[in-house]
Amino acid sequence: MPPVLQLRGITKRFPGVLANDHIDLELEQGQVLALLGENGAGKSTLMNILYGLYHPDEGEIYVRGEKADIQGPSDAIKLGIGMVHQHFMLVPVLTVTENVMLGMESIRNGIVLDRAKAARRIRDISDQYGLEVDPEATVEDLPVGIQQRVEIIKLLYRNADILILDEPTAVLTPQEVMGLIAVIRSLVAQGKSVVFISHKLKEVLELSDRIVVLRRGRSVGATTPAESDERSLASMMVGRDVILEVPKGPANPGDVVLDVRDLVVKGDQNKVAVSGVSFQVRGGEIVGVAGVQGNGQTELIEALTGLRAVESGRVELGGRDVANASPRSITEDGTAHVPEDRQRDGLVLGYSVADNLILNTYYLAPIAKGLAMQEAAITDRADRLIKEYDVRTPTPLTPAGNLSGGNQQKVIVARELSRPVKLTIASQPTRGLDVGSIEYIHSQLVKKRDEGAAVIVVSAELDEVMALADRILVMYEGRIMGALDAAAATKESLGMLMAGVATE
Amino acid sequence: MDDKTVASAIANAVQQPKSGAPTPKGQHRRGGWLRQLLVPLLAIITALILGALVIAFTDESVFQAFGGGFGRGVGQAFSVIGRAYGAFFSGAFGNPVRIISALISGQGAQIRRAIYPLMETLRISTPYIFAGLAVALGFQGGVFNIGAEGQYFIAGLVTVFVGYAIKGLPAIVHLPLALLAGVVGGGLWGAIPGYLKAKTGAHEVINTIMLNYIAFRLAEFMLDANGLMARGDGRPVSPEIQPSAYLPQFFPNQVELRVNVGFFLALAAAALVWWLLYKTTLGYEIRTVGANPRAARYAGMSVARTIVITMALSGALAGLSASTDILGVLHYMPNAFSSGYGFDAIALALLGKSHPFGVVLASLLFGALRAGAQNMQGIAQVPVDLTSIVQGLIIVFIAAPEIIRKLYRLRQPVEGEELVTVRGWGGA
Amino acid sequence: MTLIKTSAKAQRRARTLGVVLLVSALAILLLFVPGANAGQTTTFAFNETRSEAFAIPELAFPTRAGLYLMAALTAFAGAYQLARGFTRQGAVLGIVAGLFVLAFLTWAARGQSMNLTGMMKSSLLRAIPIILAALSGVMCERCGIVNIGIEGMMLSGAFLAALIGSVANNVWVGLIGAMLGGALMAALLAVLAIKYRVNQIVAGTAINILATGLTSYFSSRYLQKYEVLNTPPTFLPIPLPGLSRIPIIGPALFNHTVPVYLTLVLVIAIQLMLFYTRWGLRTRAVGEHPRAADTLGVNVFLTRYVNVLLGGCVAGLGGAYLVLSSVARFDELMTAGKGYIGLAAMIFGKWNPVGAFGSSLMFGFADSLQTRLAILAVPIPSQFLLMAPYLLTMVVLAGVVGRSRGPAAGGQPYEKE
Amino acid sequence: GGGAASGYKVGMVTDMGGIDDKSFNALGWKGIEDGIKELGIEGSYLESQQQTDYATNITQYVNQETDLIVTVGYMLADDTASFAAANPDVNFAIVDFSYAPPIDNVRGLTFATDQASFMAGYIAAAVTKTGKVACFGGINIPSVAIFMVGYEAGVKYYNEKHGTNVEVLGWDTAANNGVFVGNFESTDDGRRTGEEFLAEGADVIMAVAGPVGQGTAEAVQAAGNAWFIGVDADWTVTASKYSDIILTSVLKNIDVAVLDTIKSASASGFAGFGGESYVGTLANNGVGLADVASGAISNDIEDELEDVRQGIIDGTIDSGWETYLSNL
Ligand SMILES: Nc1ncnc2c1ncn2[C@@H]1O[C@H](COP(=O)(O)OP(=O)(O)OP(=O)(O)O)[C@@H](O)[C@H]1O
Ligand SMILES: Nc1ncnc2c1ncn2[C@@H]1O[C@H](COP(=O)(O)OP(=O)(O)OP(=O)(O)O)[C@@H](O)[C@H]1O
Ligand SMILES: [Mg+2]
Ligand SMILES: [Mg+2]
Repeated sequence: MPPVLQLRGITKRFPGVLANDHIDLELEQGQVLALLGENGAGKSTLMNILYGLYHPDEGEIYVRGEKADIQGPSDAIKLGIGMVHQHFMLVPVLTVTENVMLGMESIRNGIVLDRAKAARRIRDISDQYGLEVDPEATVEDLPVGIQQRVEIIKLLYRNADILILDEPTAVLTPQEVMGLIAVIRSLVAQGKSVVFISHKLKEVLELSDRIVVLRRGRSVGATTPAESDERSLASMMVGRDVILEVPKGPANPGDVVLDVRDLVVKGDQNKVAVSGVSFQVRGGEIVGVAGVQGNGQTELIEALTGLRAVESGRVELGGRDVANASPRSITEDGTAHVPEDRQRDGLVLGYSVADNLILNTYYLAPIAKGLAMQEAAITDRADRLIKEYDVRTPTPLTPAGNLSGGNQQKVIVARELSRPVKLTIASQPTRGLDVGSIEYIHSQLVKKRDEGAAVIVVSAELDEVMALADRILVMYEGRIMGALDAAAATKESLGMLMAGVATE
Repeated sequence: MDDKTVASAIANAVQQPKSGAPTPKGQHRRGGWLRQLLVPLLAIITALILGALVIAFTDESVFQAFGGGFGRGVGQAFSVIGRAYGAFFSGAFGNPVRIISALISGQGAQIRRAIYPLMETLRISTPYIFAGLAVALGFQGGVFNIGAEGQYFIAGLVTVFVGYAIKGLPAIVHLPLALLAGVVGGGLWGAIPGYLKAKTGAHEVINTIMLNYIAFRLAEFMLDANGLMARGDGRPVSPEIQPSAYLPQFFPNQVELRVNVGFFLALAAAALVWWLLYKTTLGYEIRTVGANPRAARYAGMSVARTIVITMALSGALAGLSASTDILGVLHYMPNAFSSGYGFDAIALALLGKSHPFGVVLASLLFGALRAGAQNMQGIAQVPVDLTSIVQGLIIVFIAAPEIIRKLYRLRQPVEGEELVTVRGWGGA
Repeated sequence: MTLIKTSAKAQRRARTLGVVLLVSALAILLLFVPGANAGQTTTFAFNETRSEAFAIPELAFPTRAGLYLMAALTAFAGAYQLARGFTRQGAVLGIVAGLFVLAFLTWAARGQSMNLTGMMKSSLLRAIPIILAALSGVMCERCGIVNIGIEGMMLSGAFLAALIGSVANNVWVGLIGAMLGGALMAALLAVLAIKYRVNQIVAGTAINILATGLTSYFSSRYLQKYEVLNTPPTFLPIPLPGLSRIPIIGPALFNHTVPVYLTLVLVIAIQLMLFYTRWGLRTRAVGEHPRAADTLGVNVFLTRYVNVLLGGCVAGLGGAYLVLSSVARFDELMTAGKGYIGLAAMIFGKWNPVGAFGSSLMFGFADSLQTRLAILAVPIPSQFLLMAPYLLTMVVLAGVVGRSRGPAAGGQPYEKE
Repeated sequence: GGGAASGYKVGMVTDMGGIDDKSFNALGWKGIEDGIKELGIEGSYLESQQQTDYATNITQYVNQETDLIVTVGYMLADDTASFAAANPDVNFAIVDFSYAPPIDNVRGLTFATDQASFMAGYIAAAVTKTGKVACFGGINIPSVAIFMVGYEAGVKYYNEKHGTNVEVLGWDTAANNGVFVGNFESTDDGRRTGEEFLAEGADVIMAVAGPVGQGTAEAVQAAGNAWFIGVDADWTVTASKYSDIILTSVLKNIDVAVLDTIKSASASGFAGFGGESYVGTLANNGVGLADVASGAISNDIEDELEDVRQGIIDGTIDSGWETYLSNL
């Protein structure tokens, strides 16, 4: 019997970019096909074409052996194709039910929405595949992990049997990843076929039946987990050898730079998000903050950087209490901050790279003399940093919005780490980035440490925390469940703490 | 090394787009400003043509002529249009032949008569420039100031008060003082919605609209026939301002040639706003808050403070449009001092793409339109309201250049940066 | 711990409410009582001249006694709130606010008489065009198209209502003409905003300027020359059998023209459609996250076109009301900024039809109140009375409503690829 | 046409209300149209949209060698004066204003409207059944207030004579305050305000707000059991569809004054009026009262009205405005 899905010579050009270059792809019934590739390799584009969001310039698509003409998502849906997009496609203010039923609403006596019916259907589906969600919940109140489930339920609700999952694990915690993998397995078990996109080689090796690697829009090879390992896959993706663990010598901690005592911070729905946290960070060490998303890490960092009010407690930076100090004074005290959401907080997408590189130093000499800003100084700095931090941008005047996510991140890293600082705070520094970029940013953080700065790294990626940190703090429900030495830490021990289980 | 080459490949590709294809979003293009001007020019011409059709097909004589045969109809239509637009252009720019001959003759009276229309255009565009700058500055800072009209009233009140109440000051002191009064008045009135937005999140669009009505009533109260600022001759108008507060006229004691130093002030203001926005730290803050308030906060800027400053500056500029009208043209302030600048200003800011120099050009255009229309009304009995029609059309065509391109079969141009305004209610 | 904190906050809020109530009681005593001297009586009338509602006697009472009573009631409410605390605090606040206004009227009408029914009625009628403007805004903005062109749409609606209504000499044809007028301008907005992805504020502004120009131009060219083109017939009030006989609210609510009833029906209808029908769900989805809707096969462009056009029709109705139900003629700029007030009402009402209705009523009431006070010769300069509604809005907005958030995709053009 | 004054150019500059304001702009233009018909002069008008347009429009006429420029409304007084000074060989006439000291080549056309509205008030007081009569204005400016002052005075005078106690809603001369809709455009405001008055029991309403009054007339017609009093022109002519509810109209014969000015100026082609200015009164028919709706008032009242008119003309009755001004 023919493959459920066949792509032949798919080509897609974007202005200035050959996103997909004659890509062939086959997906067998009941299999998991992993699609690997650097950022910008063309994975999403290819899948968007399959789902009818983009139209290919060349090439044909065959579904269950028959040539398919996919004009838009509705065609794809009719063909039983469903897609979970790299960036969630959920309407935050609507309920789970509304989000799921949107587009194929069930209707009562003629015109009235039949929410109850849809909700029932959703419950059935979640029972069947072990995807618990509350159909009445409003999506924006749900943690990403659950939102992920809603996305999958959307597919199943439409009886899709070809499932495309574009980087579904990028935002998930280890536990959630486990859960997702289990779900995918049960889906496959029930005869569905899955295309699974990820940068995380471990998952790919664990989950997939076949692996196809894209590079620069071309398919550079297919393999199976059996025939490959992380290193080989990585070099296939990047086209060169890459080092997977961070090369760093032993830390030699100096004196205390940051001293947090009994810190209490409120979250957005002004319920306490950080309740009585105390810890210290010394110069010359990297402290990793691990934890399932939404356990107070975000609020903790925002409080440390002055972006969120401190209810009570002390935050001593180099001896000075900076609790509730303004973000600016904290920055000026020598704090660098790589924010969690680069596009929302870290950049002005409409500004040129050069202008983004002075976002928090625009008022200081030599960038500004009094009220007047100094063109020359700005461009000099831009040229220097773009070279030094290897930011891939056509020109310093290119709007940051046109850079790839990874390069956007590099702009922020360049801006923050190029300043002389006592304390460096990096939240999710490599989320959604490819190995190349990850490698680079990690090395920069280590470099900062070795220069004697205190470094805090918050990440949902256990691998990252373990690879980078000298000490690891695990947060659970606004408290620090435990602090352990990176050397002593194991995935299991951390996992327990993250789940709120205190070790002895 | 390998993926360096990839990057440079992408980079090159992005830098030299294949001809015809638009470059990736937001790619800037230096030079080619002539082509940049082509579309707006065609937009204006197209609008004028449509305006002409409106004139022709609402004119009885044309219909009668059509009664006497198609040819005669068309002929009549063209003569009507010709008459109207003849009047329009001579009203906006004057009659070149006449100007030349006047200049040759070298007679003051003739020259004045000849250049009068041009001067009138400049005079009308003066307040437009200020008001347009006000809204444009707001857009840059992410606030939508529909309150220019209200700021105009308040500024007018304080300006005229300083103008007539303070006596015996030398001009070098009095005039700047009166202007300053306008700046302060407009600035404060603008700062109110700014403050409310910053502190309570109350939307500036509502508040500026509300403040327009309030300001209007306040002015009405003050200038009431027996109000606090009434002249006392039974009319609801303020006293005349002291000559020491007059903006110097280009043609002293020529009642009809009222163009004055205010025009240069407007140009200076445009230059100043440009410098402020693009060359100073404050401008950087304003634009950052406008583009991404969260990033601004992250960067240690005080969003609230910046919003208030932006609105205050915006109000101050709007205020100056009143001050120049009063100190340069009217020399007093009447009740029901309505100007309509409030909404024209939005159009001007948009036409000028929220860029100070763009605003100046747009204002000159609107000035010419109004001057021309006034003349067209007199000579060809075409209702002045035609200007609004033409203005509206111009905005449509300039905002949607694709229409023009389709119309004239132009090829897709390199995309300029998207114009800076508030999108929707922002809610920032 | 969390619980304790929040409940502590709740307690604080409750206490402030109590204090507020006491203060307003005090205000009644200090502000109004002194103004009224012992002998004076206040008379509230409830009967409309020649309405078939059962006449009920006027309510005449000694001003001071009345004021003391209201102050007492308010004070009691405050005391109870502080001692025990009401369960439904919102309602209490509403009632007491009403009491305060009543006290104000009692003071204003001291030694005179004032017709409350008439006031209710005119509040509603003054609100109608604002409601329709706000509804038009809601329709458009819920699908992500910001519409500041409402004023222009109303104006062209009014113009065509007068012209077509006069020519056809038929109110219904006039009504259709008005919707057409609104829809025409809306179509322009839709094409500019959706097809050409023009900044929607720009498009709206263009429409306002264009509509003003067109209507004024053609009215001075034709309507003024030939009166026959500007004498449309008008809808006559249709008392709802039975209901209109109910005293007080009967004449106020149930004896109106078709456009008025239509407006009230529209408020309910649009509210229900938005939240209980497929169309509503898709509209809201498109307004919040068009791409998400698109990936589920919802036609974003179609949804937006339909909504904007409907919104235009509603705005046109606003114009129709002015012409066909109120003044029976078109005049240049006759909408006099009601479109913008409607915009404010929409935001004020948090983009909900019913909310918009409420805030529009507030404008209507303030407006009618201002006239009443002037008629009662309250010693406040007319200009300040005329300002009152706008001041009130600002205060409420700053104090009570504060941040209101529109549909997330509002103002963003949608592009595929 | 083709009369003595053919080729004589008259131009009119409107105030911001626009030519169709159903008020002084419209009436001023009527005067010129009459001049065109009777004297065969050439006439045209220019609308002003802003105060700064006044001078622009006057300049246009000066440049077109216009013989007589009529400026409508006291708002144009300053510009008219300065242009009159700058162009001594051009004749000007301004409605609703007269200069003190007078300017040689400007003729001020003012109107003792209070005299006519006094009589209207008297009639209103006579016909009311509810004992409440009303009036309101557009914006509180003298040319508006003067109607209301006279109106109230008329009602008071009726009360004296008949020992009645008719109330005036909407204006209080003593307090110098009243009901104003705040504009001259929104006919809807006119209707609503009219309804407010009706609800408060008034059964005669005078609207001094240009076109806004038409909304009020609509309200009165809908109510059916009340009267409307028009101002400026005879509303049974300009708004004939309301004839059945129009009690009378307070005439402010701007057209007569303008035509009169055109005549004298065009006849004696010389520049200037020697500072002579025109004051419209009951005596010279510059102001007056339109026919009262037939059967609305008894013959006795008709006779009393005649006495009132005489009294006002020979000054034995104070129609109110002068005292009002002196009390400010
Ligand atoms: N909307 C777009 N406009 C222009 N170019 C685009 C657009 N989307 C993608 N591209 C180009 O197509 C290429 C492939 O992008 P795509 O998003 O498919 O990469 P990807 O493999 O999905 O990266 P990631 O792993 O980060 O998802 C990119 O390098 C980019 O140059
Ligand atoms: N709309 C766009 N216009 C121009 N170039 C674009 C656009 N979108 C993406 N690109 C280009 O696509 C490439 C990758 O962008 P993309 O959005 O796919 O990021 P990404 O796949 O997430 O990569 P990263 O791993 O860096 O996040 C970059 O070279 C960027 O310049
Ligand atoms: Mg992707
Ligand atoms: Mg007009």
